[in-house]
Amino acid sequence: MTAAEVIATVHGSPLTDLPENLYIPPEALRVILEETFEGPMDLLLYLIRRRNLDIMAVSIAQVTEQYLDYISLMEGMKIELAAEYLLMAALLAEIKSRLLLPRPASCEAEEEDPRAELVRRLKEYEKMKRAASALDGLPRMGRDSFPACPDLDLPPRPKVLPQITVEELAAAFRKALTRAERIKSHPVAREALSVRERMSRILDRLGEGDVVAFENLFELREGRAGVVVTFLALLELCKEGLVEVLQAGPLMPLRIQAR
Amino acid sequence: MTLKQIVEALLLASPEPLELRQLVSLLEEEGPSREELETILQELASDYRGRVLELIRVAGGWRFQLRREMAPWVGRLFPEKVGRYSRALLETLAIIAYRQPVTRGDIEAIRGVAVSSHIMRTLQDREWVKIVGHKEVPGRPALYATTENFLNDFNLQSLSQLPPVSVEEDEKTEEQRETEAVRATA
Amino acid sequence: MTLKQIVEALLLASPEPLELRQLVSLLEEEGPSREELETILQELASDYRGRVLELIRVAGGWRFQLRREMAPWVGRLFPEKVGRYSRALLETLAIIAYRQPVTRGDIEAIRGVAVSSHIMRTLQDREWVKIVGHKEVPGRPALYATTENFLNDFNLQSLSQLPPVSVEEDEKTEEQRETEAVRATA
Repeated sequence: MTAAEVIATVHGSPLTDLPENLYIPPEALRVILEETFEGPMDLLLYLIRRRNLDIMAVSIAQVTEQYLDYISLMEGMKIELAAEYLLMAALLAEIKSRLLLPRPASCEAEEEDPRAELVRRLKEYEKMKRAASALDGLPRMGRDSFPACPDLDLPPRPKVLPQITVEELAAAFRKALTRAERIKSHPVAREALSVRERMSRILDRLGEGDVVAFENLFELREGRAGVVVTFLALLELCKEGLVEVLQAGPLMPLRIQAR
Repeated sequence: MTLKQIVEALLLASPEPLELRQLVSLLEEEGPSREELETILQELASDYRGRVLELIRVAGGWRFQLRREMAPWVGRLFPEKVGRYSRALLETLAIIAYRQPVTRGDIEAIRGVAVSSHIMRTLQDREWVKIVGHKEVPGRPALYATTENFLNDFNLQSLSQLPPVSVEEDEKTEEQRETEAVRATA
Repeated sequence: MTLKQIVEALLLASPEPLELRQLVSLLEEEGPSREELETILQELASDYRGRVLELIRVAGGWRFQLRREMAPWVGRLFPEKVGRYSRALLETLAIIAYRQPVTRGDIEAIRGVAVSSHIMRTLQDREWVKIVGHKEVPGRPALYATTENFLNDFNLQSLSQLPPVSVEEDEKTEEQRETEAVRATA
């Protein structure tokens, strides 16, 4: 903006400079940019259409000038612009510089007009902008038409409960057990019960020539596994001829003694 | 648009019954009197009498309703969705079936997580599970078991018909290890 | 009940448009032919013409809806719903509708700005847009397209009914030039 430009007329006299105390907060300008334009394509299109120019006929140089002016105005006011606006500014500046550069005649045929890509994009964007407003113009459910919503008056029906098969039940149980094994913590190692060790212990007890009642050799606190180990140990001892099993008669208590 | 058409449209589109005073406030701009609206509602109700849709007066106001006679066909639009039971429920039931009688604590010990009261209630509502006694330990927790209804629903004559669930791998291994140990010493 | 009354009731009760084949399967017991149903639908549509409710055909099938002219009043029932959508959302929807299937990158290339995730989510929540696949390029970006619900909500029977976006003069010329070239070589 040049200083000579008349901004407004105040009490009949022209005003050429912004008064020092008239301050437009940069935020307000940023809002205009963000609320009015959907992005750099939209702003560019606005700059072209403002003059009723055809995209094809437009002078890129002229629009570029205006766009860059706009951006530098924003920057001058320390407005943080969305990166997309700056990207477009860079693209425009590049196109402008390429147009200014003299090109050797031989290259001219191959090199595409740098404006072509931009023009194509602008046209596509404008088409989609028009498509958007055409879509918005279609009668829309919930805005222009509404569904009928009568009460259906259906009688209540008995609830259908899910069914399970026996196989699903068995599978669930197997899964629960498998998982239980995995998640069970094993801080207590099961007492090691070896048959040989038990054989020695039994012989030790029988060592003084005592006769011990069969059932007294078992310790209930050891559980099933203990009983099994003790029994196996006794069988081993019999087999090796180290102990004798005595029974006074059928169904009488068994007694064990060392040989 | 006539006022009658507008009232008709409002009643057709409203998902809830509309009371006279709601119609008055929706049509504030048009400003009909209560009497006018009352007449219109009576007229509409008689216009629709005997048709597929009927205008009826319910507790909440006026409402268009599909005639009850249409229910057998309309019901077909909303086939019933049969839900599925959660894995948690299935496992809880399985543990009760295979290990009964069990306390909630027993079930939790196997599953490793707390048993939700919701699941226990569902199982009891379904009459698959019932409380058969209390364990004689502190707190006297309830002991759960399956019911006769459970057997009927699962086509079982007795619990012994439950499919056998194989002993776990590692338990087997342990037994085998013991047997092998005995053999080795022999 | 006549078959026509049953069809009328089904259409009035259904929350979604009903296609002819859906009606055939709902009325399997009654066993009307497709032709019979087609005739009934045409009759119903003409019976209702000019009334507050109308029977129309959209992509998903046949649907009763309140006439568009009633919107100013009916809209008062749903003050929160009669929302306006932002230009950004409409442009995004337009690009997906007219250029589908497209990636977010495609949309961004046309609009020149990043596509907000909020807009994409809104479009998907509204069931106007869905992911139909992935483009076989690095990163395999999602490809978006419009749904049947989009067509239903915009009163369209197919995408070909989307309002045409006028082709610019010079593009036409280019096409014509091509056509002419083809003719010339033929």
